[in-house]
Amino acid sequence: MILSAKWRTVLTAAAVAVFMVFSQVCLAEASGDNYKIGGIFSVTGPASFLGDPEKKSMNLAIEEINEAGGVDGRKLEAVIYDTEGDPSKTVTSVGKLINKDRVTAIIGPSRTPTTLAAIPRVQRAELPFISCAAGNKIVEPIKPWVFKTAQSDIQAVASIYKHIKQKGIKKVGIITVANAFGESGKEQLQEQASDFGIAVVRSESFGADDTDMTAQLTKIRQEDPGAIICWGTNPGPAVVAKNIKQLDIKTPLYMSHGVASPKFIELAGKAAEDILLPTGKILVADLLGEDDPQKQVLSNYIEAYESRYNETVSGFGGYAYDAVYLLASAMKGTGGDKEKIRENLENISNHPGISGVFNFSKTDHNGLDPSAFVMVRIKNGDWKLVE
Amino acid sequence: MKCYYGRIMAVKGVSLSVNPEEIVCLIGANGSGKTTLLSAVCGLLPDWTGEMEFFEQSLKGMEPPAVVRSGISLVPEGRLIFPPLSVLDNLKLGAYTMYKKKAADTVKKDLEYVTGLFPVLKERFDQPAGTLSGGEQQMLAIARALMARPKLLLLDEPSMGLAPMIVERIMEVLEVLRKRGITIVLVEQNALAALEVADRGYVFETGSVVLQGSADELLADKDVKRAYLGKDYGDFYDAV
Amino acid sequence: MQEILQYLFSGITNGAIYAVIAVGFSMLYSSTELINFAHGEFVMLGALSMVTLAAGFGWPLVPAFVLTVAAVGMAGLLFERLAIRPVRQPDHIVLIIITVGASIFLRGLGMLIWGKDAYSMQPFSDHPPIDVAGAKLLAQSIWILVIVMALTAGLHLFYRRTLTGKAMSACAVSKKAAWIVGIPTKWMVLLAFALATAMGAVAGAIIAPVTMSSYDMGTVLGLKGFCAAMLGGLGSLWGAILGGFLLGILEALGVGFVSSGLKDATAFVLLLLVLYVRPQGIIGSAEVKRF
Amino acid sequence: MGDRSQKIIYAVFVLAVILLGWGIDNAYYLQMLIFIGINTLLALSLNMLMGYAGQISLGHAAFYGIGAYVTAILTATYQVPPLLSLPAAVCMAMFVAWIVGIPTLRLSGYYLGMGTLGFGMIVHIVFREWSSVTGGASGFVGIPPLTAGPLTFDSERHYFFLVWTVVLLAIIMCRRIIDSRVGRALRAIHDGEKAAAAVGVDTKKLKLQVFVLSAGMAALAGFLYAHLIYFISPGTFGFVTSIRIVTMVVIGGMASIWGSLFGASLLTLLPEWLHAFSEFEMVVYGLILMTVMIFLPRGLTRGLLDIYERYRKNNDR
Amino acid sequence: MNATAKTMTDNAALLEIKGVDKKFGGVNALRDIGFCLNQGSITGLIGPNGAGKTTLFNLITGVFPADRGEIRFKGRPVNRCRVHELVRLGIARTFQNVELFENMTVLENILVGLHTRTKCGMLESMLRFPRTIREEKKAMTRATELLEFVGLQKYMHQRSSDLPFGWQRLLELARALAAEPGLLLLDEPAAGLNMSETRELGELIKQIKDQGITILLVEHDMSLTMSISEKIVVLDQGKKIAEGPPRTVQSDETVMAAYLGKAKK
Repeated sequence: MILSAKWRTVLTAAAVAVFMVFSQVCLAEASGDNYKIGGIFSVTGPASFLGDPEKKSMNLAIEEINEAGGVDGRKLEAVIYDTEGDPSKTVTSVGKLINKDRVTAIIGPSRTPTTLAAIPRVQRAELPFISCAAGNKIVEPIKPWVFKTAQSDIQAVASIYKHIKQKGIKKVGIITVANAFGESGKEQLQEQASDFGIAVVRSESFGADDTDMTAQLTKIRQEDPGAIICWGTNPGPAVVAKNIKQLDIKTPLYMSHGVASPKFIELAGKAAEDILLPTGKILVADLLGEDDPQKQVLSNYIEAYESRYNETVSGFGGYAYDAVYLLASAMKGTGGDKEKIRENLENISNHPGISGVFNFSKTDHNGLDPSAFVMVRIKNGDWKLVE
Repeated sequence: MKCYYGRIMAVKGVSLSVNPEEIVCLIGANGSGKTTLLSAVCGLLPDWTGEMEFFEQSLKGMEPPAVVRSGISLVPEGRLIFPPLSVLDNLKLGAYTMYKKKAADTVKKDLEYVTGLFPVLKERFDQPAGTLSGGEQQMLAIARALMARPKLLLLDEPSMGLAPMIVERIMEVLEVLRKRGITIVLVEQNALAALEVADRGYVFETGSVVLQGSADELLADKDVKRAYLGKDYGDFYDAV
Repeated sequence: MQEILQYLFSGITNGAIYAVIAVGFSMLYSSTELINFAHGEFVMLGALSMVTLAAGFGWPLVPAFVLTVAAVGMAGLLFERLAIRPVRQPDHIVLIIITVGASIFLRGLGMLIWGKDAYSMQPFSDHPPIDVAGAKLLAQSIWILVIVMALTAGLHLFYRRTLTGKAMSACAVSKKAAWIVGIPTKWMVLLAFALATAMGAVAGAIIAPVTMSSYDMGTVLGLKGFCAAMLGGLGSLWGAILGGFLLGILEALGVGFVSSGLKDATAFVLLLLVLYVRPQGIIGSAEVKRF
Repeated sequence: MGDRSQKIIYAVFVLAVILLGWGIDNAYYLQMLIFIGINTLLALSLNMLMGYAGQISLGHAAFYGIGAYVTAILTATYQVPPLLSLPAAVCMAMFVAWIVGIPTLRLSGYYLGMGTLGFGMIVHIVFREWSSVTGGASGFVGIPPLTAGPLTFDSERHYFFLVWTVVLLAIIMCRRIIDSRVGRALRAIHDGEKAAAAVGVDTKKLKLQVFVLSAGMAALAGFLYAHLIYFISPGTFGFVTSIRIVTMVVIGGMASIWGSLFGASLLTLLPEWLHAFSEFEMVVYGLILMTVMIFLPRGLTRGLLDIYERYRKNNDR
Repeated sequence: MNATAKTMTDNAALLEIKGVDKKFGGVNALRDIGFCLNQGSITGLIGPNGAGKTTLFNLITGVFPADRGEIRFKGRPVNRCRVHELVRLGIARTFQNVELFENMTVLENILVGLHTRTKCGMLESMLRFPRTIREEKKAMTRATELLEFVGLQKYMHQRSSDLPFGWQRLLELARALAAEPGLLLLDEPAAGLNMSETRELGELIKQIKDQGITILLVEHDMSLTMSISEKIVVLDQGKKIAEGPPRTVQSDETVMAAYLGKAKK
């Protein structure tokens, strides 16, 4: 009795396991004549504000390219998976893209940790990989197959410090979110401070889900800094902005490019007034002069995105949009040869994109300079360019 | 009018009946099935077979709230009062079913009546019930059961752990209650005290009734002692 | 001095919220001995419903608040009927997994209804922050405190003065004894669920103006509330209130005097200490239960 | 008892592993199987504690994380060969478990759950905040692939065999423990701590021992995870993971070794399948979890067997 | 009556209890209890409900310590010993409500009972040394012997919870014997058994005694207690009210009063 009961347990388990594996095998599709491009974004989870517009923008860019005849007459096809912002999920998704879908290149992920988790795999598979995450660790040191389109914290911090220096402020307090984005910002803020003759007098952090930051801000206020820099992504910084108004702190508040979206103004409401932040030009596209090299690309993208998805464009989708166009132009004439695509990518120069004008090289896989950022000030619930 | 308890498997096919306005006591050593029987009557034990009728209404499948509504209250073994609540609240909760019957006025009267029976309780109305002495707690438990205006009151070991004086007092109250028309079933280990107030008695041994009769008969019967203290030394194996 | 006061204000505001959430945990625990890991999600439902009704539909505050609390209470009721009562083997671990499943389900539901974005809403009143010796006290904080206190007083009265409240505490003391005197314990459990989740909804509704509400806000709040309930002593109303405030204030002081990165660690180290030294919590006296 | 049948089961298992390992060419499936293996180890480790000894832990991801971080720091920062970092990682986790276990295991029920949960949170915060050593919230980069002498486990296939060999060994070990004097005492504690003490089982010591053992196994899983992904970040070892491990054990079936395997497989693959539901994924996942627990509270393995049994009985009639 | 106890002390006392007090939240559960158990004897411990028998049982088996007084086992004070240490020393018990390991087989229950008489630790079991296998074999033989003794060898591989109640009792008894105790405490072993089962149990207890194991018996079934005990100790409301051979105790006035209540009229 006992023996057979045990046997049945094992057999049931084994049968189910085998079934599960093979049901997956059978689902594998044959690849057609199209170029398959993999996309991995954190469509759900805490970083969904990045992943969701990125996914939509990638689809948009691919549709546009296909409408225009594709790459060398071959259509592009997007295969997109959700990482949920989780490194293990990213690794499986990358594995799936490389081995099951056999894609030509991969775009994404949205966050730095997931990108770092994906890198060893794509390096080994020798596959062009364009990340949409901000962290500088991604392209520093240079890895042959890894590129990224999002502006780095380096440039964002540089823009902020340049502005602070102009104002003659010497002391800053910083408050950063306790995750990869905030930490990388914190590192850059502390590293670059001395270059601009600025001292970071107090560095605080807050949890991504915290409901109140007055304690941290009180602590910063004690040091009486000339400016407060907050580094985080929605919704935390909106709470910081509110708390600062409530504590009646008059110090100028700088935010990172992580909140460069209309959502931030909506969340922070009146508290958003007078906040300064660096952003890609997308937020202020209509304020740009006609001579700006990005003007055309930007207005096309915004119009297409808003009419296609019926929602306001976010500052983040552009990373994926740029990545698709960069990839498409690098793929021209390669016939899908990955090494050639990689070389072409490295040789791209003066490519006007959403996030800036890209100039890739052997030593620069981000291809952007500080001019990719403009400083904006929030006035009456809208963005104003700061000269 | 009669109430019957039918056969109950858990206690090995016991049948007994209780007539209105009498005090019946169930005596016997521990583990002889008395408490199990009471639990079954109150609906605490769902697993019994047989029949139980109360005023010709079957108690089958009834849960305790329904049993209480139909007029049977239990004073459980170990009293089971609510120690953190005040004495008054304990009593009011005893009248929970009365409140639900929208009989709030009668509750007030009942409250006076039971505190008349046990004047100690009135003095301690606002104290947490847990601070009462054992005897007072027992009185509270009885008073609480009375608040539901039962026609049949079941008491499980009301004398356990109490001084003889208090046991006497409680037994007196039972007699008063009987005169008020309440039928009482008393489960007791303290056989002599119980038989003194009871009209009839059943002697339990290991789950079945071994003796029954009027209280006086039982008091006189030597076998009652046997049920507690066993046969004489040595008889046991001789019988095998 | 001014800083300490400011930390205190911040701590009290957060603490009040933890307290309300903890009360929900405690209330349910005392009636059912169940820890509802989906409680934080009911807080989320409360916050997002409040935002939608008040900011989205532009309802006046009072009806929005009432409807939010009532609706979430109803959800709690449904939860008990559909997911808890049918359980065949009400083992604690099984119930925990069910509530974990419910929390994932509710979070998913929240995401479907409200999307992934965060929402904010105006404070209940547009009063500027009050200056107390240089420290700023938010008008909303006062609202929160007042509501929490009113709620506590209300609950206290409910448990002490009404028959149903007393019956509920009786159930908490001993289900068997309550059953014997004719209290329908199943209804009491249902009521406890509805009340506890309504408590969660209140917490959500009052914090919606101070913070940003999104579908995934519940997990952390739920954990903190659980922590607070444990600190004070599971199953005790005043313990939950005390635990909540204690946790909030210590967190704020932890940020002020230790490090903001270790803020959450402060809470959990404290929790471990309390568990080791006095596992029944600061106020709780109930025997430590096992699975 | 059942010694021969056990050998047959193991043989079938080995055969299945070999067949799958050689038969599957697609690295993605191998990867899924590797994850299943790692999760099986985790589920197994918690099952020893929760299913057999009856002690709940809501902070098991901490030990998983300690295993991963210790090997990451040793191999990447200090260039220690992985063969040496393995015992270090496992011992470290066991040591921490020992220290934490002494006061924590005195608790029971929700208090034990809360205690382990708090411990897990603290460890998670340490991973996040101690950035000079752990790389902080951005994670730890540059963990080398696993090498042992001439062997290098840098392909999916190699890693698959490695992980499943470890799983097989772990299963055999656990099986042996359960069928031994110690295992019987453990199960006795689960069935009734009072009675177990009354037959002379030192319940405190034994609970601590199994807690330490369980921590070691979780650390082993962490070690394998770190060298598989080459990158770790605190998020992987948080509260959500702890709960997921508990779920694997309960869904698979408590006190069932093959149930652990089954639960781990299901919970690893389920999200993959649920991708089809996209937006509804979470809702469906939550619903499945609830439904299984409501209707099959003894877990899927036992539950399905029960249903099969009932079906057979009905047909016999 | 107390004097009679002393005169009976022919053999060496295996267990001595002297002046033991225990309070629970202000209530005196036990007051100044003292008696001896002689090597190789059967002693009955009786008393009405709430007399403190269970408390005394728990004190002897180390569930909680006494507030005052001394308990000596084989001449050695065991007041502060923990439960499992006492088992190792040789005090085994059964439970009133039968506490078997329900999810384990009959055989496994006995094997757990052998816990103190076997040694293998976790590591050894994992690696399965030859010694482990030898020990396991020995344990198996011993367990089979014990099952034969109580007549359950046929049901070795059944789940213990599937056994009828009477057999569960026997199994629990066998499990306690597996610890090779010097003193065996039986908490209401006849509760829930029918007449013939009780008789068989009585025989079995006598056989156990004949193996030289001392027995302390708490039992409500007086027929059983009176027929097999050599000495009876009677407790009432936390105090010892009588001690002596069954016949003496049965006719003792105080005992009668404690059981049947005092006559009022």
